[in-house]
Amino acid sequence: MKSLQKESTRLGWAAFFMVLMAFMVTRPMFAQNAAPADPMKAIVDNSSAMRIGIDTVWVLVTAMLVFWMNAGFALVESGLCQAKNCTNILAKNFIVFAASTISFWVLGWGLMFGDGNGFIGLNGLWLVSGTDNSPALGEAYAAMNPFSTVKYEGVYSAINWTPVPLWAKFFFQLVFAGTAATIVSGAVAERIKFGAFLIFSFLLVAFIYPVTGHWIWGGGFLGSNNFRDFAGSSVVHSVGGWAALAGVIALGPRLGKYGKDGKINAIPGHSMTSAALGVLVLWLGWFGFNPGSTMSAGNGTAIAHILVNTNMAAATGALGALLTAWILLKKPDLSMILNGCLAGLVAITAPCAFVSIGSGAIIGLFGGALVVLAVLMFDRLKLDDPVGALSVHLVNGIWGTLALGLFYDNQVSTDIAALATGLTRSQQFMVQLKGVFWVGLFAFTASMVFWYLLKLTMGIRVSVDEEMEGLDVGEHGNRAYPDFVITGTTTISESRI
Amino acid sequence: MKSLQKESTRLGWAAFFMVLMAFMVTRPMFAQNAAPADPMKAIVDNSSAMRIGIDTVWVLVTAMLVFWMNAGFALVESGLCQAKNCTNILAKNFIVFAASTISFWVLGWGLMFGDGNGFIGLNGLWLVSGTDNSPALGEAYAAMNPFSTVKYEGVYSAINWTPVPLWAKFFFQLVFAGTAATIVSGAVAERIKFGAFLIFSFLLVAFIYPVTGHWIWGGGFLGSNNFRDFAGSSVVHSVGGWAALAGVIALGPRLGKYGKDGKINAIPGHSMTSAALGVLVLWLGWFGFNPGSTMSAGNGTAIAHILVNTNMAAATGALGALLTAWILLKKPDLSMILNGCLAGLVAITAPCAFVSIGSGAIIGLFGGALVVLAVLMFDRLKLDDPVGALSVHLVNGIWGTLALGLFYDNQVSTDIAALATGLTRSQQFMVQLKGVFWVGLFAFTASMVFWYLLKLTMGIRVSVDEEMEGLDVGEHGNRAYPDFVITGTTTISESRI
Amino acid sequence: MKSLQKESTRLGWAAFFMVLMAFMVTRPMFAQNAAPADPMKAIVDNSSAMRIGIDTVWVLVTAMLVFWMNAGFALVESGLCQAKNCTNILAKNFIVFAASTISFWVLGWGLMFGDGNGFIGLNGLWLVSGTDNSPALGEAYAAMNPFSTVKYEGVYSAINWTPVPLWAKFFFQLVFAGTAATIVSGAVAERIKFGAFLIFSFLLVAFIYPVTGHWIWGGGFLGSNNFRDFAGSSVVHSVGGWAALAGVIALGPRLGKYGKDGKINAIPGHSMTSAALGVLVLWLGWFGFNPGSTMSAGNGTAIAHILVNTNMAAATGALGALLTAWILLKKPDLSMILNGCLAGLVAITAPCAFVSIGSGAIIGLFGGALVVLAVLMFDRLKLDDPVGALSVHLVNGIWGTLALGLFYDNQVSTDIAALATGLTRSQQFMVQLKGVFWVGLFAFTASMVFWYLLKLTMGIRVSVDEEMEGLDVGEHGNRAYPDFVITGTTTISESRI
Amino acid sequence: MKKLECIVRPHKLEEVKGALEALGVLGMTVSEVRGVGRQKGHTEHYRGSEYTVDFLPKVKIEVIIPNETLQQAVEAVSKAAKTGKFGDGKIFVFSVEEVIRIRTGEVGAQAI
Amino acid sequence: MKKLECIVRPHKLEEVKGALEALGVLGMTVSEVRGVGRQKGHTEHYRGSEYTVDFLPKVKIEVIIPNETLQQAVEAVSKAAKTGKFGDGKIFVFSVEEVIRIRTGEVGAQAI
Amino acid sequence: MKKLECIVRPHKLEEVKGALEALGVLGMTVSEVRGVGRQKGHTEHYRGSEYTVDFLPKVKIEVIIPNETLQQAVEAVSKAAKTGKFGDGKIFVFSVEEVIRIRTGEVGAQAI
Ligand SMILES: Nc1ncnc2c1ncn2[C@@H]1O[C@H](COP(=O)(O)OP(=O)(O)O)[C@@H](O)[C@H]1O
Ligand SMILES: Nc1ncnc2c1ncn2[C@@H]1O[C@H](COP(=O)(O)OP(=O)(O)O)[C@@H](O)[C@H]1O
Ligand SMILES: Nc1ncnc2c1ncn2[C@@H]1O[C@H](COP(=O)(O)OP(=O)(O)O)[C@@H](O)[C@H]1O
Repeated sequence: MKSLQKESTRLGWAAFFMVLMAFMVTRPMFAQNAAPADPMKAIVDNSSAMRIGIDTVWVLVTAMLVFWMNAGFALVESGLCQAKNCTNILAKNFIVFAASTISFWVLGWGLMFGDGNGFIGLNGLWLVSGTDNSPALGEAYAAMNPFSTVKYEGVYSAINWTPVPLWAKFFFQLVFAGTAATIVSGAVAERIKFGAFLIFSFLLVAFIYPVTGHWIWGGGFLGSNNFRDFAGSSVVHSVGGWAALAGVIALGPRLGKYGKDGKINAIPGHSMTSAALGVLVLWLGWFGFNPGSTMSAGNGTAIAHILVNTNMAAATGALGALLTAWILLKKPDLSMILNGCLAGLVAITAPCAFVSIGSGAIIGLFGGALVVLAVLMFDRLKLDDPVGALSVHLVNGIWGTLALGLFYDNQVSTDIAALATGLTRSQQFMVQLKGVFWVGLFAFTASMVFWYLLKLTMGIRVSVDEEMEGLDVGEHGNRAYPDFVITGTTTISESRI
Repeated sequence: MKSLQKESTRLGWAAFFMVLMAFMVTRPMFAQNAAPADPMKAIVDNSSAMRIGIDTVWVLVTAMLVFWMNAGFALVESGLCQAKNCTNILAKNFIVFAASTISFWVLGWGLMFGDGNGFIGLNGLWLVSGTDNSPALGEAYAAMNPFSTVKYEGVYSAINWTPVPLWAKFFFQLVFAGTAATIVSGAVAERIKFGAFLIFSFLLVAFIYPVTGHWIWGGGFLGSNNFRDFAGSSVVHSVGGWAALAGVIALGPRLGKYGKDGKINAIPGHSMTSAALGVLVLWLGWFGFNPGSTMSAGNGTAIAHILVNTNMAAATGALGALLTAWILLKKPDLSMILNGCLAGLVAITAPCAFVSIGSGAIIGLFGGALVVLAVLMFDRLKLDDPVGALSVHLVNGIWGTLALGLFYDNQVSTDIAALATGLTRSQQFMVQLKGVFWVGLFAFTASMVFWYLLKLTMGIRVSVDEEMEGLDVGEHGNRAYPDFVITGTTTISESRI
Repeated sequence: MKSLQKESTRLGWAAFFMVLMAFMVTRPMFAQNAAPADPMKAIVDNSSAMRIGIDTVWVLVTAMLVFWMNAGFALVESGLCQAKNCTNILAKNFIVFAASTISFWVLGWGLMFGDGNGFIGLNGLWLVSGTDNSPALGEAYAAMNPFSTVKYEGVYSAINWTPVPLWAKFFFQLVFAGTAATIVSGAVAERIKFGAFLIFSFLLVAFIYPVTGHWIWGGGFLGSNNFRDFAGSSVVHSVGGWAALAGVIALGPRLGKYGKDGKINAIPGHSMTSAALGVLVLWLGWFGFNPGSTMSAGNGTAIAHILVNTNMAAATGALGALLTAWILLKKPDLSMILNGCLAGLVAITAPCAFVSIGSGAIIGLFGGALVVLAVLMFDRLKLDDPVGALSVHLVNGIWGTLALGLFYDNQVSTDIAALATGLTRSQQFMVQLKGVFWVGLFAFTASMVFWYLLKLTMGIRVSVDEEMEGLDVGEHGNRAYPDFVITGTTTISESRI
Repeated sequence: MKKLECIVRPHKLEEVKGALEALGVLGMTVSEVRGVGRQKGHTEHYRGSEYTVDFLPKVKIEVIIPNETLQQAVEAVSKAAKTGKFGDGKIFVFSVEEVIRIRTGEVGAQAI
Repeated sequence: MKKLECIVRPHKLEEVKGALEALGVLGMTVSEVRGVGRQKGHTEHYRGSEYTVDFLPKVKIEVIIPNETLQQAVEAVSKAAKTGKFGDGKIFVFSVEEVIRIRTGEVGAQAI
Repeated sequence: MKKLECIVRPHKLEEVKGALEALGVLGMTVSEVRGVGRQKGHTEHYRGSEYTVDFLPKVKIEVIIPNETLQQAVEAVSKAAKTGKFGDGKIFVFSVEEVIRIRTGEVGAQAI
């Protein structure tokens, strides 16, 4: 029985894997007296496995935090919209990550990270099926080291600098792609057809996002020309923002948002609890977004610096918006404080590893002020964005990308990002500006094309009646809060239209 | 003063422990010139401590994520029930983990992991007080390695394959036990007495869960006979599901759910915000549930594979339910999409380390479709399950356990789970089928006995008046939302009863 | 093209840093055949980097969990207050961490951890700009080891026992400081001016918190005299509690809370969903709070013990309050169960690394009972604390600090905290008692001074009309739930005043 | 024409509606109200303070009917809403001077 | 004095208010109600069970006016609230015996 | 019998209730309404757009009383609800044709 049990032990519970690993790793240690062939090699292998183990834990945990941002976006966006559209927004934000998963798996990843030309990836295109020799132990690791002369055997060489397993790389990149898609959701809320949004999300993650992603992170022409974007102010946020802007234009404003007389009507969000909780989720998620983009724990220095910079910009962003709103709008509007925090976070995303903590504080502060002005501006332009996605992601995505140039610090860039360009601030700024231009041109144009194709084929906007009654019933047959008495003001007054 | 301060330094802040550890670990390094007795041994010890350190961090962080699932269950279940019962459901879901903690500490752990026979654990039964030589450093670690000849000195040998400290093992297993208990809560919601639920939870975690757990993970007869369940489709979800099914039968349906005329009445949940946020929490938590079940970070390969499989099945589960609901019910019901995501997650829980990513996608997709059909079926059977717990956990727990056989991949099972059986798919399927049978037989029967004992003694169902008025006031004297005007429809119409 | 791509690879994606690190670390491994100067040194350096890497990951992840507690406090506090003040509470809880970030960066950190005298820090006071040789690799690490003779070159010697980078230390300490500030928010809710609260928060984190913090954790006179507080029952919770008590006294009770006739009126919280979710968030966050206070993963033993102790006290705290409320108040009030859980957590915060798991269970149980009695008591004393912050943080902060003495276990203190004092329980109790006294004296007095200064200058309480109408509109111009019909009872009846 | 204001228990709403529809009454208007009366409120606890909830949830059904249906309607509602326990509610009858159907502009009994 | 009870579509509230204000009516009282009538409710799905929502959201506007404004007011409301589709709602007219303004104690038409 | 519809400030609800109970009135029905009137609404901001909240929260208390209590009741409510500032509200008095107590079937003053 005892032996059966020993046997069952190994079988019964899953991580027998670990035992094997441990065995492989630790055997030489305990076999010391058994005179191992090369104790030194055993120790080195052991170390390599641990190094990759630590790095994978870091990459996966931070990726989970970024995944968690889906909850943040769902809450912020639904909270800042009306109760009658809440189910619809939640459904959109929920399904968008599922769609992104399929889309990025099937094609997006290959297009972004596959070896190819300066514009798109061409190898290992479908289903992440290309060769990659990660997780890299021993010699294979050396092969992934650019200083090494050992040849890397794989088709995703643009991301071979991190030793973590291929699926860890995939998941980390997937959650970023999902973020870009989810940004669109808020800007087009309260009027878009569920089906149309779903299809656009598939297209965005399969085509648009990976292409500009390839330019910057996948070995393309921007990254090779000194353009820098640490964790995606441009790659993720601006791209999402441009796609959202195209959607806002294609859809037009919500009924009643801009009165016949040109008046801008407020359509208050239905739950500040949702909105505030959502932003706290996002703030937390960003601690995965930026520090995780090292894709290695290293010796802790870089991740700690990046984390503090991220937090600093979030704090000053919130305070910047608080002050701006207090002065301009007389009272500190909570939704503006929340947007300000996100603005700071978006803005620091590109430069977090290239600038000092003090600069981070300034970048965030400015971002917070900017977001309030941008919200006012978009409303003046009659671009109806219920949740402020354009002001947060597009405007501050650009601001962050440029701020990297304005506050560029060669010492930090060497120590923390290890991607120093050696340029002066004004030179770096010009490089960044060009990158902003190319990314914007492609992302906006491509999105516009997709939106109009959808508009012409299936239609992208719900009927007037459905919009007035709320998309929850129209699109899903569900209501978000059937037990509560909802005021009639959530139904748009026709006099406003 | 200076010395006082040096002194106070060590005392003032807590982790002096770390210094000691660091000392032990690093001393030989810096003492090199001081000619240490055996520098090699020092390095090996150092490595062992780090290996266990990494693994413990991984185990604890993933366990925290599983703990976090309590929030997910609380939100999903309360969101899918009526506002008038919300406090009660929150209270149940909150207290159930506290109860599980005590229950699993006092007896459950020992029964599950104590050395014993093929059916129950017998050693170290009470209060986790048995010997265990974890965390295993140096020789002791070798002792926990099944390939080693050094003898393991302890009474929890079924879980000696992971080197992490005993309390880390305990906590990780505890959060799983808590999950099983929390599953019941949703199915019996809106009519069960608070006290009866509390006592059943104690019993479930003290007796029922650990017994089948012992069979599969604790050295019992199922695990030793090639039955495989990586992270608990059967051990956790089916067992919770069977206990829930017994509860649903013992309680009967909610008033008004099934009309006199046989009509199935909809009783909509009161907050889609809660429900959607809850499922996002659970999705995140599952990244602890499955990848954490390696109980070691290893070299990252296994945890990355498992994580991606988990996410893939969640995504295809959501999409599967979306499509099924869209076709069958005409509109994409959000609550079904949410259930579909959970279905995919439950389904992939057993096979995540035994099947390829492509198979994971199919398993999830099918689970998502299945859950919609199961919800419809249980309603036809007049088994009233307000939140779909049976469809999600029981049906998909079984589906996942069987899918492991249907999609069994020996290569993946070797590389990722390291628990390959070498069987063919059809052989493995038959083994799984038998396991499903035994687990179901025991868990359902034992639960039924407990429910009826409670029914006969203290009663398990609240009075009709209390059910109509809502359990919040009846059981707790609190209302969940006293400031909001609640519609009368949350009070069941008598005409329906 | 190929070479361009190789080039772009390194540039395109950010963590080139990692490559460098990896290079530094791994080079000696692969250069073996190239006869490295000293392979042993390479391995040791490699190990040091990994050790610090693991520890930094642990410190940052646990710090993120503590950051996440901001969401918990926001939810608990807003949930236990009225709908008409919800935006205001969310805004306060949101901005308080932003304010703390600035405040602790500019001055708080230096005052707390700068080398100085027994009362305050004096070096490296401003902007965390003092020297520190962390992250400590190789020799520098030895220098941070108190047993080493190598001299530590820095000004934050009180926290030089952990090898993690300075910014990681800063962030971990910052989230603790933020917690202290957020405690105040709940107690003063529903009547305080937004601006006054904001300024008080700045002052608390810049002055009051760091001073007592210095006494205990920063090399000051309490820590050097055997006073022990592992993770801050006193440093964080009591200090927050004293500041809150001063605020409650300075403000007076909410209108209508205590009737003219001396009757204590209930003012129910507006969302049990928020409150329950909030406490689950806090419970999770505490797994960062206590186990993270090791500031090192070590070999896993300490963090696992502390985690289980933390969870145990949370569970018994919830059960203790459940039973007490059930007996005293006839029904198990959910808000009391929630407070009970928090009480257990606060109580175990100081002793978690100094007492056995069994003691932890008792400490929590007692804390849970205590909190119910304390809530009743404060109401009898007409100290109006809408959310129970005084009962949770102040009363249980004191109880936890004293419990460390009552249940002191020298073995656990050596193995887990590594901060054994060698005193008997009654001796340790007396030491703790004195600490409680000094901390209370300073924190309460200083807070009182600040509150009265604010009261005399800008005023701290909103007008009667604003309080009746709700602070959401008065302070922010926003309402939290504009789409829902809110009952008139949320507006205080004048007859009660 | 008469207006009936029926204050009934919330869970009786569908039965009352059914009873009225059985009489051929096609329209009615419902709202959530809170009532005080002989039915005692209950005492709830919140954090140790007892408080009485005097205002109990009721549903108000407003229905305009032609004079001739009055008796029947009152009986139908009474029957459907009755449980025999305190708090069953009341029916108040008012006289309506005019009814206008907005859609068509019809007035009087036509418009009901 | 007369009381108008106007049951209208929620999104017509502001227009009706505007129309009344244009007549010089300064005050009114509004509440959320749910209406049954010729306008068919819609069928919603929840987890596979179909259910009909008969009670559609409407807004009730109560306004007291002097006798002489009655005709105008009815017309104004009718015009503002009309879409021509089922469910536009009704106006019910009642006679008011007395009106008291609490602030001043004024009574009658003065107090409106 | 008379019906009083009292539109008052929400925070006056309990006082008005107390005043009526002091007169021996046992029952009443309350609902949440929103009122427009001489009391100016306030301007709120949301994301930079100003919007006026005209509809201010009020409570409507409906109470049926015997004819003879009318004067007293009006005075009691007026006194309890008065603050002297704009927005104190109104009392509207209607005549009730019949009252039926559903529980017992009693009618008329008996049933109140
Ligand atoms: N005088 C009244 N005026 C207005 N509404 C009343 C009056 N009396 C009772 N009601 C309404 O009728 C409901 C039931 O009355 P109650 O006295 O509790 O029971 P019963 O009708 O069985 O005597 C109350 O909750 C209240 O809404
Ligand atoms: N007899 C009635 N008594 C009270 N309210 C009514 C009555 N008939 C209709 N209503 C109200 O008027 C609304 C509109 O009526 P409906 O019959 O749907 O459309 P229409 O007014 O266009 O004929 C209903 O939703 C209901 O609130
Ligand atoms: N003509 C009216 N018809 C119906 N309700 C009215 C009318 N005038 C006022 N009210 C109600 O009375 C409330 C108070 O009226 P208002 O004119 O603001 O103050 P006051 O009563 O002090 O003159 C309003 O908010 C509204 O609910």
